Amino acid sequence: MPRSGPLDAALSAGGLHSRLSDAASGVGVTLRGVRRIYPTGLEAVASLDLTIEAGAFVAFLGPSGCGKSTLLRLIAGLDQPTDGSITFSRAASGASVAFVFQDPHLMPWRRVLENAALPLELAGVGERDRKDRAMAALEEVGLADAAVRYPRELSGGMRMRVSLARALVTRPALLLLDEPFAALDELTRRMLDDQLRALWQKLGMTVLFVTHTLSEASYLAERAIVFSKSPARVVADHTLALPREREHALRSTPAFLAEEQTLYEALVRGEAT
Amino acid sequence: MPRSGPLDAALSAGGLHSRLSDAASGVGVTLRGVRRIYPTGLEAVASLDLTIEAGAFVAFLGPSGCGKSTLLRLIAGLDQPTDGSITFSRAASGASVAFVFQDPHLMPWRRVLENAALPLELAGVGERDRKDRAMAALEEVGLADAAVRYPRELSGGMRMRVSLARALVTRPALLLLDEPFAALDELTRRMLDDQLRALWQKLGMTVLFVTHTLSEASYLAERAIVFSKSPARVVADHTLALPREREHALRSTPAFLAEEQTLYEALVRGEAT
Amino acid sequence: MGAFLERALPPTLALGGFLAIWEVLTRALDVPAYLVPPPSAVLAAALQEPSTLLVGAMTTGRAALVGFAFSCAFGILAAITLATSRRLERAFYPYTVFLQTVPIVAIAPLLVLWFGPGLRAVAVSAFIVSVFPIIANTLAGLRSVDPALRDLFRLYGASRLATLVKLELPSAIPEIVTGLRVAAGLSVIGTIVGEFVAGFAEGAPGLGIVVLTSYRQLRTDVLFAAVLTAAGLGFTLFALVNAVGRLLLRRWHASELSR
Amino acid sequence: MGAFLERALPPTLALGGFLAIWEVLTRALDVPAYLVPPPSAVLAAALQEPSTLLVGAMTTGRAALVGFAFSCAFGILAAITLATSRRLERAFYPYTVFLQTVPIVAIAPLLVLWFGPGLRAVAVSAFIVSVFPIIANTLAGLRSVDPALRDLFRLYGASRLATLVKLELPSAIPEIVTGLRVAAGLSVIGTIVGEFVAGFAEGAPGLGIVVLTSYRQLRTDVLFAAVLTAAGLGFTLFALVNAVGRLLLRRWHASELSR
Amino acid sequence: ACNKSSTSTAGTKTDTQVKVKLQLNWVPEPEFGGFYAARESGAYAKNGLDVAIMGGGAGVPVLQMVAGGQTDFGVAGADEIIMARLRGADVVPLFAVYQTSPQCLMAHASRNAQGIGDLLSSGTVALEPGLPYATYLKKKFGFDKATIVPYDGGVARFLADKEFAQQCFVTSEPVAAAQKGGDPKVFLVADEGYNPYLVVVITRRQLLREQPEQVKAFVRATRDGWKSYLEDPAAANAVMGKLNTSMSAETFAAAAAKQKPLIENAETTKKGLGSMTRTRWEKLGQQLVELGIVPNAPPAPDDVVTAD
Ligand SMILES: Nc1ncnc2c1ncn2[C@@H]1O[C@H](COP(=O)(O)OP(=O)(O)OP(=O)(O)O)[C@@H](O)[C@H]1O
Ligand SMILES: Nc1ncnc2c1ncn2[C@@H]1O[C@H](COP(=O)(O)OP(=O)(O)OP(=O)(O)O)[C@@H](O)[C@H]1O
Ligand SMILES: [Mg+2]
Ligand SMILES: [Mg+2]
Repeated sequence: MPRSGPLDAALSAGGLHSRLSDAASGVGVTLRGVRRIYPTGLEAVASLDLTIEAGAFVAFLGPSGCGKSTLLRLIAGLDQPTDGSITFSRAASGASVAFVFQDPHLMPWRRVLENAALPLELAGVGERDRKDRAMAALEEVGLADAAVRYPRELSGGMRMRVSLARALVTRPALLLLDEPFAALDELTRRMLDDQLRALWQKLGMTVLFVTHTLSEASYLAERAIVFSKSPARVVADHTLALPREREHALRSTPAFLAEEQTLYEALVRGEAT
Repeated sequence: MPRSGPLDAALSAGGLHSRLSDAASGVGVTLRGVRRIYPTGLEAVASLDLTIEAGAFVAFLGPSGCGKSTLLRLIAGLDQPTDGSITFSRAASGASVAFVFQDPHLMPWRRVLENAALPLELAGVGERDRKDRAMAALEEVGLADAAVRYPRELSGGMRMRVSLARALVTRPALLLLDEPFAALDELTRRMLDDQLRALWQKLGMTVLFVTHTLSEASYLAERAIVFSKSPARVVADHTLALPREREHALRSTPAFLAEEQTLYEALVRGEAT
Repeated sequence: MGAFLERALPPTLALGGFLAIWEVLTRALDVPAYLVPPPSAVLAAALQEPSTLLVGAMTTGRAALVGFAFSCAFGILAAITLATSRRLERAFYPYTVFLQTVPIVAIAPLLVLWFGPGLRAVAVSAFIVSVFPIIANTLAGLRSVDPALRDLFRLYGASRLATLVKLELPSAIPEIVTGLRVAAGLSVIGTIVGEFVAGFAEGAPGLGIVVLTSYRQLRTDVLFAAVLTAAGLGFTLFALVNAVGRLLLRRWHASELSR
Repeated sequence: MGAFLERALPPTLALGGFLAIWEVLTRALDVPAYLVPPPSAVLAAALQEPSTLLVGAMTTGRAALVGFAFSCAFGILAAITLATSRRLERAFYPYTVFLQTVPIVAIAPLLVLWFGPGLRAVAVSAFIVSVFPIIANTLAGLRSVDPALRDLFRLYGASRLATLVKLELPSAIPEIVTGLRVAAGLSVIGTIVGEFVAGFAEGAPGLGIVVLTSYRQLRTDVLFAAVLTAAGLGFTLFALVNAVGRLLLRRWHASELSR
Repeated sequence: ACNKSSTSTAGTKTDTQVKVKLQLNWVPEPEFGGFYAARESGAYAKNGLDVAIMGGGAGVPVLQMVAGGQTDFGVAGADEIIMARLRGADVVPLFAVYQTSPQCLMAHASRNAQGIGDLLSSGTVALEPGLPYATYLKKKFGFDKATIVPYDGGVARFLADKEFAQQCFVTSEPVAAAQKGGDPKVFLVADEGYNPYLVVVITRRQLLREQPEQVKAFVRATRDGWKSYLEDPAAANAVMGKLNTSMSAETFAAAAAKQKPLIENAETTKKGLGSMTRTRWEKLGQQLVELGIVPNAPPAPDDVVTAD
């Protein structure tokens, strides 16, 4: 049984700005021949074709520097492909996108609560309402106590969790996560794994997340895509044969360990090419 | 058999500045009643007693925000304890300390090579020599190709590796690592795990490292200390009953899994209190 | 109390030391008083005509404040406008240097004709002299925003105004405060120069007039007293800016953290 | 070529547009030429006496450059000294504002007596007027260094000098460049004001002398030509600073990246 | 005429009084004493005028303001007036306070200079660039033997350097230098042949044409004011001293005494204070042409208001 926490409650509490409220289900993404060559001449992504259905939960894996963050930025529209096209199943402008960067990137002059409330603020949600929701999101990532602190008074993992709360506080149709849990301890991480999956099951948004932890990829995602060394090409595109409802006990089942092994082997292959 | 890479070769190539050259073996650290209360009133570390022998390899584990980074900064002398004392087995000033922060903190105006060479430069090592060594260190972390790039042209994991190369380029008597591998993929991480342990076996420096990955803690360290929720108190101080020579096959042995489980349980206990 | 002392003691000691050296030097070297009077003579002159200096400080201070306020408002607005596009910046930013290089005396006739003599022309002079550092610093600040935060705002479809108010301006505050620090002193000198050429309407003469007339009559003690009073106005504005800066940056910016 | 156009076109268009509007306005509103001459008249005046302006620009330009160079050197050094301790900063920083508020005319006799009339006194005037923004900006820059990098340098036992040269100065470059931008124009006006009171009236008179002469003789067209030539000097210095800034920051600083 | 209703007494203002503005080009000092005296003694009021006397700084564009109608009356030097008229400002001179220009050069008595020529033959001379009389002296004596520096407005350098000479106003710098122990010897530029009227009251031609009576009344009252100021400057000095607190009462008195012979001479005893002659205007115009300051002399103001 997926846990259902206060974040979930907050998100379903309705009353979000109209631009966001129709985003309850996910958005599909199609990449055709996408390349990205940086001004320095470096090819970070090489002619990539990829179709992601609306409501998918996809993990991206690959060696450090292979182009995962670049790809996420391209999909979010924060960067433009040098070649190729990226299309969405419905108008991306109407759908809301949330992004957790690899680094927290909080606003140092705002307290934690105000940082987490930013997307709601930008969407025009009233002050009371957005404070309540931001507080709920902070509670969910275990930071209710730190709501009035400034980012510089937080630990590294806490900052990353604020950044996560900031992404989850809206009801995004497309959620892009760049190693959101890397700086977190095992327990916090497992708690958030469950939160995230429960949220996804409830709202059906599309989730694309980068992770380096094989077990996390297997536990969370429905589909895992493994990239080669830079420039990113797909080495493996693997649909995980695991039940929809997942609990921690699953981690020690042979089926789970087999999936982990599959991913590991794909990684090794990608490194070798 | 521990691998022996170019970094290792570079470090043993002698000729380092005199301030560094006597640092071949580790330094012991003793903490007595150490507390740290931040100006905001938050108690990050509560009356900690800890003895770390010279040449120890210790892993610090604990929930996010429990005070691990604070502790490392206190030991490095970058922060002063509110109460208590920290003493070293030999003059800490004579011994060299290296620190890998939780975030890379590179100098954006310097190329990667010049970033990695910084500690040598500050120790007065000649230009040719320090470039060679920095290059060797970069090779070891897999970034020889990126030597002439600027930090902003790197991926998150690459930046962290530059920061690691910068710490390893000297021959520190005390090496403090704050989640150095969190942003790295499984393969790179395993490679660096082996490098680090080989280096330690060769040079005998004291290594204190913070990690959230239980398997990494078990694989790398001789001793693991698990902290409670903030403020940091010791929940478990565990010497790992594993052979001195470690290979990846070890990871799937029952002894290893048992150690992992022990640490996990300690974490759970620390979270509960 | 201790914190206040810690803050107030060093500048007081520095001032005391400086005055002492000045006094001793002028006496020891027998410097003619019409060239550099000893501080005691300056003080005596100031005490002899307290009302001249007081009235001067009031008049000059008011004009400087008005000019400074306009500089702040216009300078920040101009920088915001220039920051909206690289092309706009390239087209107009270089010409704002003109404000810095134009001698007030050369445009004094226009100032007086357009704004009328007295306070208004003088305040405009203060404005012209002090606005550029605010533009330059604000622009630099707006340009230095963390690109990832900019991306985030774009992602959430933030309007131009929201980006400005919630992202760009707050993160430019350190630079803006630096610009204001520079502008504080400049607005005082701009006022004084303005008074030189356009300053005397009926009644209360500003420090610029006191400087000029005492200069002409070689009343160097009064001259120094007036110049120091002007410096005092500059300090006051500067201290005001510093206080505001500390208030705004205390909790989050490196430049104010280690205090 | 395209890049050059992209860089040069906007300011050229802006200038052209501005001149056109100015020309049309003065003609349409029948503004008396002794007040604001149309640009065509200014150009005619400039062409009539090209050597006056050229010589003026050379004399003024040289003094401005010397003053600017001293400002850079002294300003950065002063900021470095002040940055060594909070107490030092508190003791002396406020008084540097004095440099901003002192009217050059009030200290002209001292300048001339101490430095001799002509280039030296004039360059000192340029220095006094332009040094404060460099101090203020450099200090702000030095204070904003990433604290973690500071820790790193401390850890590696970096000397004060090494920390300064390898950490603090490089990371303060963006702010220093902003300070230099402001100082560029100020050094030109400082020169001109210096020439008003301490330049040589004969020989190769600077633009300040040209401004005064034409002002006295109500030759507004020549006056405008001289003022615009001074602005041209200001632009040139400003452009120089920008080029240096771009060169230094191009590869790593947000303010220059999105160009 | 408008001065028929001379029922109004000193200082009182009635509805019938016309409000006019007089713009000065410097702060209240004895050179403007007569204007304040006219106001204080009620001379303006008696002539049906309510005059606001506006002090000014060195850069107040009096000529432009008069020409543009921002003020009704103003003061300027005769050479400035010629230049302005030539450049299109239609102003007319009404009343010249200084018959002899107080512009002078001063040198240390120790130098034993016998005239401006001696003084320009060595040392340093401070002269304001662009002043017509400086150009005149350059033409007459040449500037190649002395070092010419800009006049900075003060006398500090004069006192510090025995070889230093500078331009001055008879009523101002020499007084200050003497007070500080200097021994200045003063040479009037007028004695060298360049003698423009100074502190000349001007108005714009349009006003003169439309309100001749008002202009005449202003001139008449101004003359009365100056008459009384020359007799006893104390009251007006006290008023000006309040406005210009940076100048001491003694300095006011000393300067007022010094300027008296420059304002009153044989000519004015005959024709009245402030009167001007065509010949002098024409001569000045000719001089400016010869100096190359103006391309051609404008006709001498034909409508100079002379004494009734
Ligand atoms: N400069 C500071 N001022 C105030 N509080 C601080 C400061 N730095 C850290 N803290 C607080 O001290 C506590 C310990 O922080 P620390 O960074 O040591 O945690 P950590 O164990 O390293 O966590 P993580 O695993 O998330 O990095 C946290 O609650 C944090 O919010
Ligand atoms: N702004 C840039 N300019 C030039 N090259 C860049 C830039 N950003 C990234 N790169 C390069 O592009 C490649 C891909 O970078 P990217 O950040 O996408 O990697 P990643 O897969 O996210 O790696 P990591 O797991 O380490 O975060 C890297 O080689 C990196 O050096
Ligand atoms: Mg990445
Ligand atoms: Mg930490």
